[in-house]
Formats: sequence, structure tokens, C-alpha cells
Amino acid sequence: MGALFRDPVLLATVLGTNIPFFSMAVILIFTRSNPRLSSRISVGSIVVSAVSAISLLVKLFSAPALQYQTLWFCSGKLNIAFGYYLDPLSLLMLTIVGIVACLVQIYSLGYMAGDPGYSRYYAFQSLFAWAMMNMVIAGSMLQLFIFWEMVGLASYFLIGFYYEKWSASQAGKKAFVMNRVGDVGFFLGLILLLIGFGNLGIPELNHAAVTHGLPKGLVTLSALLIFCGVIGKSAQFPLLTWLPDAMEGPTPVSALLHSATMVAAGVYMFSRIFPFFSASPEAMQVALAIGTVTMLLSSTMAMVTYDLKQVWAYSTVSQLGYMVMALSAGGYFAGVFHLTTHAGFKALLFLCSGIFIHEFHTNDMRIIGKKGGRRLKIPMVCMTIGALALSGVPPFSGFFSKEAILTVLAAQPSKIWYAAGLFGAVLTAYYSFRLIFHILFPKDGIEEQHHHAEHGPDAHEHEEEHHGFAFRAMAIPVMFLAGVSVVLGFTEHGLEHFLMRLVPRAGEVSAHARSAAAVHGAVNATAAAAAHAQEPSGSLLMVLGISAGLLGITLAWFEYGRKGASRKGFLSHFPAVWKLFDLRWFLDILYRKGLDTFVYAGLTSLFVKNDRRIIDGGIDGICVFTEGSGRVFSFLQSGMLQFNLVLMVLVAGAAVLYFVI
Amino acid sequence: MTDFMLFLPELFFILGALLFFIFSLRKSPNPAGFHRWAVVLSAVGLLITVASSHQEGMLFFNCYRVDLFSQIFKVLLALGTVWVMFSSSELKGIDSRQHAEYYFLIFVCTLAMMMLVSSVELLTIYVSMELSSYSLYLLVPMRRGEDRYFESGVKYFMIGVTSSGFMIFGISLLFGVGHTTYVPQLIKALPAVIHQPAAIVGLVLTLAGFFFKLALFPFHIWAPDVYQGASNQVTTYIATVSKMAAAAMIIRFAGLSGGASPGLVKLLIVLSIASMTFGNLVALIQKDLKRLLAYSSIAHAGYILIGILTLNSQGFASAIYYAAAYLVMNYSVFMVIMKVADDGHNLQIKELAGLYKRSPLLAMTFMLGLFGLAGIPPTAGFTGKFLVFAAAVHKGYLFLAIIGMVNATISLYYYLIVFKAAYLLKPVKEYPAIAVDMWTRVMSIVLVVMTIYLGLFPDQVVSLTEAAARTLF
Amino acid sequence: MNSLSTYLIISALLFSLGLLGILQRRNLIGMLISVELLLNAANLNFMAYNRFLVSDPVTGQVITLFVMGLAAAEAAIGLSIILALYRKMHSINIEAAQKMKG
Amino acid sequence: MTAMNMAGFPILTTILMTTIIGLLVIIFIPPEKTKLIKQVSLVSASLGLALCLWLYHAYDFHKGGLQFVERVLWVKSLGIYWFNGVDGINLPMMLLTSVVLFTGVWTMWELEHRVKEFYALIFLLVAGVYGVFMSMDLFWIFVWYDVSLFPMYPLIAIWGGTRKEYGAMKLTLYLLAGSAFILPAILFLWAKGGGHTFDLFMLQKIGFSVFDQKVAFLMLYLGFGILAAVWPFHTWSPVGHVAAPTAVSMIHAGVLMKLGAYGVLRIGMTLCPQGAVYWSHLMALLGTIGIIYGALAGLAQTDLKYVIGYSSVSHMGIVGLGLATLSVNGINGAVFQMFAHGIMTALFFSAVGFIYDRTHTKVIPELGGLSKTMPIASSFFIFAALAGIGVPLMASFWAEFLVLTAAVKVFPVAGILATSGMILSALFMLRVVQRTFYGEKNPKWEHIPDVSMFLTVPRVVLMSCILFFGLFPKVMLDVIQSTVIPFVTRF
Repeated sequence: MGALFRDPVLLATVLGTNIPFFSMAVILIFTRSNPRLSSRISVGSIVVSAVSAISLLVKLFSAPALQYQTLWFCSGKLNIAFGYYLDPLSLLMLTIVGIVACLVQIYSLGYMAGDPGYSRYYAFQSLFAWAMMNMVIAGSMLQLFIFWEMVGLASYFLIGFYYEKWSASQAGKKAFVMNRVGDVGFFLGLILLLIGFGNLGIPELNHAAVTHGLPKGLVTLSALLIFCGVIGKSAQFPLLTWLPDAMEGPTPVSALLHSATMVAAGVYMFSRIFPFFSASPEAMQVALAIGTVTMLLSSTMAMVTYDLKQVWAYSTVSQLGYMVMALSAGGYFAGVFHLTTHAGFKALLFLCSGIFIHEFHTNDMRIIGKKGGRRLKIPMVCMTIGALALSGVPPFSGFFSKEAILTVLAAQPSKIWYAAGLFGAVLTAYYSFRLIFHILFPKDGIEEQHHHAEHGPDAHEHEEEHHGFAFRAMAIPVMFLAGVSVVLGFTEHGLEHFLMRLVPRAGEVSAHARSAAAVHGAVNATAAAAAHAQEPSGSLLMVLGISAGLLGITLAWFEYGRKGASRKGFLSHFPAVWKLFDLRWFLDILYRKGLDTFVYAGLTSLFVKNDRRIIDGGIDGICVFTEGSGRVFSFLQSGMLQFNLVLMVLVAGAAVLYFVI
Repeated sequence: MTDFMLFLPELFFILGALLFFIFSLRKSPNPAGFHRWAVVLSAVGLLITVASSHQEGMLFFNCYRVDLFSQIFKVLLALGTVWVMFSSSELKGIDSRQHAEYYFLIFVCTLAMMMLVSSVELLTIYVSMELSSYSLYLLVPMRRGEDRYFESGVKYFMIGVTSSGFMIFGISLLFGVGHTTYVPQLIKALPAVIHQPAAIVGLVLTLAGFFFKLALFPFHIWAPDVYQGASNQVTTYIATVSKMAAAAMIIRFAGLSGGASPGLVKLLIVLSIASMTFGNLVALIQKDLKRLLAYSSIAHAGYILIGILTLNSQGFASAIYYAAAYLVMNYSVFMVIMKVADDGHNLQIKELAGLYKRSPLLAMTFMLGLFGLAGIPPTAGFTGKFLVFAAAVHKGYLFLAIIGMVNATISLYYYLIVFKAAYLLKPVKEYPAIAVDMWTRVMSIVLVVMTIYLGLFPDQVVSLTEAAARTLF
Repeated sequence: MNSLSTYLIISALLFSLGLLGILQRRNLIGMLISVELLLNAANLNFMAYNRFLVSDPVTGQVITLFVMGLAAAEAAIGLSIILALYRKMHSINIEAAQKMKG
Repeated sequence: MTAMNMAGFPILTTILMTTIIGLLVIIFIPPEKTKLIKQVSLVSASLGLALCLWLYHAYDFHKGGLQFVERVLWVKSLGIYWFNGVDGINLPMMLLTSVVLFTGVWTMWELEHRVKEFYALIFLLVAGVYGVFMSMDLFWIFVWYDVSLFPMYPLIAIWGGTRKEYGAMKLTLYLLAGSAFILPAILFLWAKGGGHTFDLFMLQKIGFSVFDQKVAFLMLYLGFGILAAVWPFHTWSPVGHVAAPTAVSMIHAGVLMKLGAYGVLRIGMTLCPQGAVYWSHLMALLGTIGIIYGALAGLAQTDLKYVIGYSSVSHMGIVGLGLATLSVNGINGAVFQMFAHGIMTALFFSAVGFIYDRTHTKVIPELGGLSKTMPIASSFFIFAALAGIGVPLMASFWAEFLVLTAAVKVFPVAGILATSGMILSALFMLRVVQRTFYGEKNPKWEHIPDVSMFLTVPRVVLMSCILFFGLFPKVMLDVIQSTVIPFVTRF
């Protein structure tokens, strides 16, 4: 306890990460009935966390990785530690989470205003922030898993926030269960490591992996199992369908959880034990394949839907696919960097669409377009910026990170990955600008009369709403994020230095530095390869990347942007394909069917029948039989005296015979 | 003079019998007075028996042995008699003109059984056995009105005399092979010759007589009819007191083979299993409470036999304990029956409905009695079963214990049905609350305390029974 | 012809006859008589053993006398019960008494 | 009866006495004074709780082993001792019992029908439970075991709900049929041990032959397994719980089911280590089947209590699996799971009980949208459901973690299957939550009042228990393993 107050860093860490929990408790227990107060408490606490996160980043910017840990409990030879691990990666992620969460909560002040579940909303927001931050700075994989689960829990509540809506609660359940599927793999992997290696501390793990302190098979197997966790949380193929459904939640929630933070957790975890993964090329190959498939699949899905949030959801999935690709191709920094930038612009995109949805009470991009979405200047501009960043157009942040990824992919022996990456980039640009153009240049202009209709009694409040508190609360974060997505790209080298800076210190034998050494060991192997592959065609790659983005945009322009464009999309010529994409490659239907036939109709009903008929039936049968035999025996007791005497004599006689003979 | 002291309890009961004989000669019957006399006399009898419970010695040319074993059973007999007398306050089942005879016969029967448990000579045993049987033959048909129940008297008589015929024939064979009628000498003589068919057959036939009294399968056939047919008080007497004597005699005789005959043990095992199973199974379907208890008594005979067939002092001790516990629990059930059916009719199970409202105290006594019979702790019944099974398992008969426990589970079913009637069912028509006088309250509390005490603090009683069992060898 | 076994066989026969009678006669009186046969079989045993084996010649005879006495008492009781039955059911046939069962 | 090393103040007997004296006092209160009866019972329950808490605090887990021993010769000739003591295995169980009793009594505050008998029987039952947990003498363990079983019959049959008489009869007979194996097994061990002591630890010193151990352990496992709802002897659990009134379900599912597992651990595995080794595969198999089967069968249920009943089957499967591993972690986890599941189920049933009292239905389709009308009650249930899913930072997570770790190590296949059971449990718990509490508000329950402040207390106590031991598992595991570590050396 004393140490807590003697060490400002630790204090900041503990306070910053745990204060949201208390705010949640306070809200749930005391201030449910008072929305204003609840929101104030929650926002205040998250601000504190954000500030402490930033201050930690600043303070430790050039410090060695710090590790605090204490014994949580021990069982037999099993020692479970509770601790924090503050290295550049976790600090960066902590900051991202802190800031995005903070912005989203401020945004929600406007967006959620007047919702009956206001307090509940903020309680769960705080819960989420708490879980996420703790997950980020967890010192051991087990601890990470624990808060990973808590994150899942928080998202379950937030997705199902409108629980009166059946689809909402359904989506929440789906998200939780699908995550569970991945988590079981994760959990098994951890158990396997625990049995094989005996220690789940992140630095120890990485170090052991790099110095080949682990048997090969164990690493591969557990790495694959742990990767299941990533698949579940980061909505990779084949568990990607929960994320689009998760858009049932309030838009800020989608912005926070399903773009910037929660789904990024999977990728984060991947990079957290990156050296461990990279100790097993097989696992890396599998991951690479999965990432690629996910990226392409989801971008195809994004090409056909008209739902704003759905588009961004799919694009999130595909971007996560990018990150996984990058990491599994050895691009540690590329992955993390894309994670960072993506957090910025995806949050931006969601928040902007949130404003539209809040304004026009619909998710359909066409209607928004009709109703004059472009009149809302601020969100329109910001969204365009976000889209540009997403499609990797310089000088926006996305461009830089995507370049980094493509570079890494190009370094791969087989070029197929790189091709896939480029193709993905095209698709990304296409679907994001398909959306933008839909809103900017609606099919047949904006329904003026509709707008005139609006110029009625409610015009004033309309105006006022534009400049009202709610609008401002929503606009400020958006603009901030837009700014971020503009500038973030230029910090690439700074970030790279920051993330890799511990490398020179690798020589020292300090427990903390070792992990950095591990990271380095793993990274510069690939980085070297990358550099080697890069030198001749660095500029070529860049050109290719940019052109891919522009190609997509132009395609979108020809179909949706220019005057008299068909606004159909070339896919509409292939209804089968359209259907395929629209139904998410039939994945959902497949799962549904599987669940119904195997679980509900199959095992469950079988077991229930078995219980009712066989087991219970058997028991009751025994009882009935017993009573029945009672009836039968009672005939021995007939009223006729001599019959009974015969019985008696027979038995006695039998006994006598038995003895005589 | 000391001989006289040894014989004191019996003498006292003879006097009591005589007194009631004289009463029976009077013209004007006075039931209340008789009852008062009976209670007082039997109570004094109990005191005397208890007082003389630590005497030892031989009487009548060594035909008659007074030792701890016999004295314990005498105490039990006297105790049972007192209780039956106590419950005879409203003797509606029997014509008031016959009350005096009823008390007379009860006293004679108790006397006979007391002699039975102490006599160690075949003729004496036979005579006292017959004496007790005869008085019961007469007691059973005494039921007033109820023609349909009369046949039970005839059946009881016929079966009784038949089995006594078996018995005397068996005794004759024993006499033949042992050349003596003195049990102690037989115990010495028999094991040597036990392998002769005559000896073992004689032993079995002799035991048959006692099995009849204990209502052990297949000699049980009188029990259901008699329990149902006799008036409640007489049933109670048969169900409690006469069981004690039978148990005592079986214990005495089973020892005769000295465990030298595995065949005999096998026979006993078969009989005990058959008896438990048959009794419990048939009890499942009974409607008449007394008939149900008859079958349960058959089952309990089986349990007692488990203790006996180990043929060692531990087993005998456990059997004695079981008998004592059975006396207590069975009486507490019957007392409640007699109270509820105070007009002396046969109680149907459903008539118990709402007993917990009509008289909580009786209901509690009833419940403890039932759970005791079912062998649920912390009642005497459980401890009894525990000791019996312990003896069996210690001898190596694990399967007997398992079968016994399974049977206990089956029996639980019908005990629970009765319990349900008393505690759960809403009465179909509103029965009046039962008038419970002070004595009955005291008696119920005594019974409850005894049931629990024997169950939880069996130490002294167990050591006593073991001391008694040791005197047999 | 004067061996123990002769008497034993005879008594065994008596016993079996008695048993047969008990099981077969429907008339209560008849059953009672057959019971007497059982007792007499026992008596015969006692006498025979007494004569051939046992040192002290009195015992068996004494027992036999006792058994006779008891038999008489038994008969008395039995007859009285049968009489009562006859009064109630106007029959001394055992088949009249088989209402109680189960 | 001669006192032998009567160590200071007989705290354990006192704990037992709190219930028995409570029982006696209640018997002598006239039945119409319901308020007084409830107060008395609450007082004695909280007395027990306080004593157990003190006991837990006073137990020195650095020393470990048996503490607070009371040992008095009870029946000389058979070698029965009044022998109580606590160690790391039964201490958590004592605590569990006291907590559940306390909350259960409080939960039933609104009972009006035959109050006196109800509380009397409850205390009789709990006296039995305390007795089983604290006593170290086979005779007494069995006596208390039966004492704790048979009050279930009246408790269910009088105050119960759906098909109460059927359920009561079934449950009682079923469970007592179990003791038809236990008693012979105990006597068997006693006889093989020379027939002069029922003292657990004196018997432990006698090495039984391997064959005897196999026989005895199998009998014990069957006997106790029925009460622990081991598959396929689990069907009484749903039926019984559906029939039983709230507090009884709480105590029964929360505490009584643990008696089974405890018995296997305390008698079976202590006296017959070789037998346990021999049968461990069977135990693991049945445990795993129980986990999967319970969850899957639970998926189809439409009655809230049925669902919980099946979840108990699944969770007790985890206990069984943990015991089967015969390893430190496994047994630690199993004992911890017994505790955690006890608290959790108690919370479940108290929440359901409240809903049932208000809406008079437990049928899931009829309910729905409840969290609109009674948010607090729903939040209790949802909390319990989360605990049941095994959400981290709740006690049951640690238990499952330990058990699964051990299981994957010892029985890899079973371990992996059991782990995948986590998915199923999540699926069916959330399904129930969704159908019961989410969705459109149901006009039928429009004007139903939510849980009153007073009735919130017991539920909150339970919730805080779950959280506390989830956050600080050390508090429990230190105690448990102080006994378990030496315990497993014998396998």
C-alpha cells in the first residue's frame, strides 16, 4: 500500500485505470435515478484516466519498460501474479483508449441526451473503459485474459443496451457467445502454456520464445490456440459475423468498441506477445492467411450494404484483417501503427455517421443523401477526411500506416499477399467513397420540398439544435478526431522510434529490457528482410499503394459521383454475387443452421428426452415395479387359511429337506 | 428366601392375575376402576422388575435361570405391559363385561412371557410358551361387534397350534439327540451332533415355534389378520410385548448350534431377507394402518434376525437393542393410533389427515415413531439398525447390510405416506380436536425423549445389552 | 422290530398324517383333531427316546403327561373359539373365514 | 463418556448448538407468533454466521491440519467418538453453510403459511449440514447426513410449488437410496479396520487392502454421487428444485449438494486413496458428461428453476472433474467451486424465488421484459447468471480455472471438452436472461413492486461474497490448500 503512494507512476496507473470502475459502482448503486449526475461522474472519471494515461506516456516516453507485480494467489506450484507492465506498446494503447473513450463519452453527452437508460449507459461505458485499460496494461497473459473477458462483458451490455429490442439483445448474446468460442481456444492455449512453461508473465513469455526456451510444438500449438482469441475478439474469419450485428448498440458504442478499442484488443494481444507468435512460423502463416481472407471477405460485404454503420463495421473488420496480416507478416510496427491510425479515423467515421443518424433517424445512406445530409457541413467534411484516411490517400494518417503494411507484405516471399493487400486497398477506397458520394450527390438531388416542409414551425429548433449543446458536444470530438487523422500520419517515425527505442538497451540484463530485446530480436529479423526487399522498389510500392486508393475512388466516382451516374454499382449486374455478399457469404445462415440442427434439435432435445424418458422413466419405473411386486406378493396372503398353512409347511419342509439331504 | 426374591416379579404378576380373576367374577363391571387397578398394578410390577433386574441365580432344579439377559427382557415386558395398560383407558374395542378378563389375560400372558425368557429347560419353555399363546388366543377374538374380524381369531388359533405342534416335535427331536432337556447342556451337547439331520431339523422346528411368535416369514401369516382383527389394545400388546419374548427365545436357541452349522446360518439369512422384503413390499399397498404396521412388523422381524444370525455376542446385543428400540417406537405409533381411534375402530391411513392440527404433540410423537421405524437418525430405530448391520458386516455379511438398507429405503416410502397423511393432507371432513389429558402429554414427551435419547446416547444401553448377551455363552 | 427307528418312523408318519389333515380338512374340528396327531407324534418320540437312549427314564414320560394336559387345554380353547365362530357364521367350515386377505 | 484432549472452548459444538437451540426455542413458541419466530431464527442464523466468520478468521493456515478439535468417546464398544474439527476442506463449507442459512432465512421473511414448522425444519436440516461438515467420525457423519436429508420431504411437500408431492417423494427416496450404499460402505471400512473405531483419522492410519479400497470407494462414490447430482443420478435435482420453496432450494442446491462431493472427498478419498486412483477415470468421465449434458439439457428448459437445476448439474460436474484429477489444483478448484457454486446458486434461487412470489410463475415465456418492471430483482439474477457463465473476477471463475488447468494436464480430452462447456454455459445462461428479462415490457407485470430495501440485503450479501472471493481468491485458496497439499501426497 505504501508503495502505491511513494511511486507516482504506479499511483497514476492504478488510479487512472481503476477510477472508472468506481464511477460505475457509484452510478449503479446510488445515482441511477439522476442521469445528469451520473454522466458527470462518468465523464469526470474518464477524463482523469485519459489525463493520467497521457501523463504516463509523457513521463515514461524515454524510460525503460516498467513492471510491477505482486502475488495474487498461489495454488500448489501454480503462482498467479497480478501486475502491470508498462512498455511503449501498452502506454501507446493506453493513451489511445483513454482519449477515444473520453471523446466518445463527451460525444454521448449529446447523442444519448434524454435516453431513459442514460445512467445505465454511462455505467457500462465506465465499466468498459475500466476493463479495457486494465487489459492494456496487464502484466501477465492470464490477467490480460481476465480483463479481455470483462471487455467482452461490457460490450455485451452495451450492444444490448436497447434491450427492449429483440434484435439488440440477440446481437449482444451473439457477440458474447462468438467471443466465447474464440476465448475457449485462448484459454486452452494459456492452460497449455501454464502446464508447459509454468509462467504467463508477458515479458518472460516473449523472452523465452525468442531465446528458444520453449519447445517448438508447444509454441505452435499454444500460439494457434491463443490466436483463436484474436479471431473471436477482432472478428476475423470465420467468427466475423458478430461485429456487423453489434451495430445494434448506440452509435457511440460502435465508435468506441467496434472500431477503436475492443475489437482492436485482439490485434493488441497479438502484438503484445508478438515475439512469441513469431517464434512459430507455421502459426504466423495461418494467421496471415486468415487475416487476408477476412480482409477481402469483409470488404466485399461492405460493397453492397446501404447501412452507414454496416459499411464502417465491415470496413473495421477488413482493417483488422490488415493489421493481422501486417503482424503475421512480421511487421510489428506496421500493425501497431495501423492500429493507432485506424483507431483515430474509424472513431471519426462512426461519430460522424452518428451525427447523421441522430439527425435523420435512419441508417440508410440513400435517404440521408436525399434528406440533404451534405447540409451538415462539419460532419460531412470530417467524414470525407476520415474516408480519405481510410482509403489511404496522402497525406492522411491511413496512407502512412497502409504503406507500412504493404511494404511488409511486399517483403514476403510469395507476392500473393501483397497483391491481396493492394486489391483490398482498392475495395476499401471503393466502398468508403461509394458511401460518401451517396450522401454528397444523392440520386436525384435533395428533396427540396421535404426541406421546405422542414422550414416550418420546427425550423427554429432545427437551427437551434445545430448550435445547441447536444450538437456541440457531438461536433467537438469529431473535429478533434479529424485533426488527429490529418496529423497523425506524420508522427510515424516518432512512433517507430518510441516503440523500438528500447532496442539499443537490449544488452542490459534488466527484466524489463529483456522483453524489448525480444521484440527487437523478432522484429529486426523481418524488418531487415523488409528493408532488403524494399530498397529497389520503395517508391514503386508507394505509387502502387496510392494508385490503388485512387483507383477505388475513381471507380466509386464513376458509379456514384459524377452527374447521371447509374448509382447502382457494377455488382448489381451479378445478382448472385450481390446476394452472396449481402448475406455475408452465408456464414450466418450456416451458423444458425448448425446451431439449430446440431445443438437445439440434435443434442439438446436428445438429452432432454433421455432425461424424461430413460433416466427419469427408469427411476419411476423402478418405483412402479416395486409397488407392483408388492401387489403380487400380497396374493401370498390369501384369506384362505389352509393355503397359507401350505406355504408355511412347504418352506419348513424345504428347510428340513435341505438339512436332511 | 432368596429364591423367592428371584421369582418376585413373576409372583407379583401372578397376584395381579388372580386379583383380576376375582374381579371377573363380580356381577357389576367397573371399567374405570379396573383400568386404574391395572395401571397401578402393572406400574408396581414394572418397579419390582426393575428393582430385581440385577439379580442372578437358578430356580426350580435349574429349569429357571435369572440373569441379566432374562431380567432385561422382563423389564421390557413389564414396561410394555404398563404402556398397554395405560392405553387401555378407553377400551371401546372390547365389551365392558369382559374388561376384567382382558386384564386377567394380559397379566397371565405377561407372566408367561416372563417365565419364558428365564426358563432354560425345554419343557418349561414349552409350557410357558403355550400359556402365553393360550391367553393371546383368547384375547384376539374378544373384539366386540365386528363379525368380519372374528375369523382372525380362528386363524390365529389354528396357525398357533400348528406351529406349536412343530415346536414340540422339534423339541422331542432335540431331546432325542441331546438326551437332555436342559438348554445349557444342550449347548454343550449339540454342536457335536449338529450334523445329524435329526438335531438340525429339531432345532429348526423348535425355532419355527418362536418364528411364529415373532411373525417371521413364512410363519407371519397370522400377523396381518390378527393386527387388523384384534382390538387396538390387544394388537398393541401383540405388536410390542409378545415380540420381545419371541426375540429373546430365538436368541437363546439360535445359540444352541454354537455357530457350528453353516446351513442353519444360511437358512436364517434366507428367512431374514425374505421377511424384510416381503413385509416391506406388501406394506406398500396397505390402506388399513394396523394392517400396514403388521407387515412392517414382519419386516422388522427380519432386521432383528440379521442381528441374531451372526451368532456372536455382538450380534445378540444388537438384536436386544433393536428389540428394545422397536418396543419404544412401535408403542409410540400405536399409542397415537389408540388415541385417534378412541372409539376403538380400525384406523384408515386417510383418517389421520390433519392430525398436526388436531393435536401437534401426538403428531410429533407419531412422526418420531414412524421415522424411528423407518430408521432415520437421530432416533432409536436408526441406532438399532446401525448396530444390527454393524454386527452383520463385522461378521462379513456386507450384502445383508446392503439389502437391509435398500429395504429400509423401500419402507421409507410407506412410512412417508402415513406421515404425509398426518402432516400434509387436508382432512376431508372436519374431525374434532383430540382431547389429550395430562397423562398422555407426559407419556408422549417421555416417548419422544426416549426415542431421541436412545438414538443419540446409546452408550449405556449398548454396554448393558452386551453384558446381557455375554451371559448366554 | 423293537428298535428305536421303528418308533421314530411311526411318529414321523403320525406327524405327516396330522399335517396332511391340517392342510386338507376343511372342517375346523377335523383340523383340531389333526393337530392332536402332531402332538401325539411328539409324545411318541419322547417315549421312544426315553426308552432307548436317555439314562433318566422319567423325563420323557413327564413331558408326555404335560403335553397331554396342554393338548386338553388347547382343545378346550379351540372348541370354544369354534363354537363362537359357529354362532357368528353358522358354519364350522374354514372356508367361511376367508374375508381378510391382501 | 470420558473427555479426551478437549481443546479449549468447543466452538464447533457451539455452532451446532446455535441451530439446535434455535430449533428448540422455535418449537416452544406458539405458532401464531410468526414475527417472533422469524426474529428468533434470524438471530440464531446470524449467530452461526458470526461464529463461522470468527472461525474462518481464527484458523491458522500456516499450521494447517485439523484445528479446534473436540474429541469425546461416545460409544465405547464400537469406538464411536464425538469428534469435530475443521481443516482447509470443511472450513469453507462451514462458512458457506452459515452464509446460505443466514440469507435463506432472511429471504423467506414474507412466508405466512405454517411458519413455525418451516423454520423448525430448516434448522433441523442445517443442523445436519453443520454436523456433516464438522464431524470427523464416520458414525456421526452418516447420522448428520441423514438428518440433513429427511426434512426435505416435509419442506418440499408442504411449502413447495409445482408437483410438490411427487418431487418431494422422489427427491427424498432418491437421496436416501444413496445412503443405502453409504452406510454399508462405512461399516465395511469400520469392520476391515478391526471394528474398534469410527474415527476417520485412526482409520486412515490402517492401510486397507487395495481391493477393499476399490469396493468401498465405489460404494461411497455411488452413494454420495447421487446427492452431488453426478450424471446419470442427476434427475432429482431439477425436479426437486422446481418443487421446493425458495429457501429450501437455496439451502439444498447451495449446501446440500455439496455434501455429496464433500463426502466423496472426506471419506472416500481420505480412506481409500488407491480406490480413488482406480476409479478416477470413471469420475472424470461422469464429471465431464455432467458438465456438457447439464448445459445442453438446460438449453431446452422453459422453467427458470429447471434451468438452474441443470446448471447446478453442470457446475457439480466441474467439482467431480476436479476431484477426479487427484491433484492439488484440481482439488483446490473443486473445493473452491463447491463454495462458489453454493453462493451463486443461492443467489439464483433467491432471485427466482422473489420473482415467483410476485408473478406466481416460473415459466420463461410467460415472463419477459422483467427488467423494466423489476430492475433490481433482474440485476440479481443477471449477476448470478454471469457468475454461472464463469465471468472472471467472480469466485467461480477461479474455481473453474484451477479445475480445468488440472484436468487438461491429467485427462487432456476431458479437460478440453469441459473447457468447451464454457461456450454452452454462456449460451444457455444468456438465453435465459434474454428471454426472461429483455424484450418488450410485459403489461401483465406492469404494477409489480420491485425488491424492497429490506429484502435486498440477503442478495447483496451473496453478491458481495461472490465478488470478494473473485477479487481475493487468496483468502480462500490459502486455507484450502493448507490441507490439500499434504492430502494429495497419498495418491
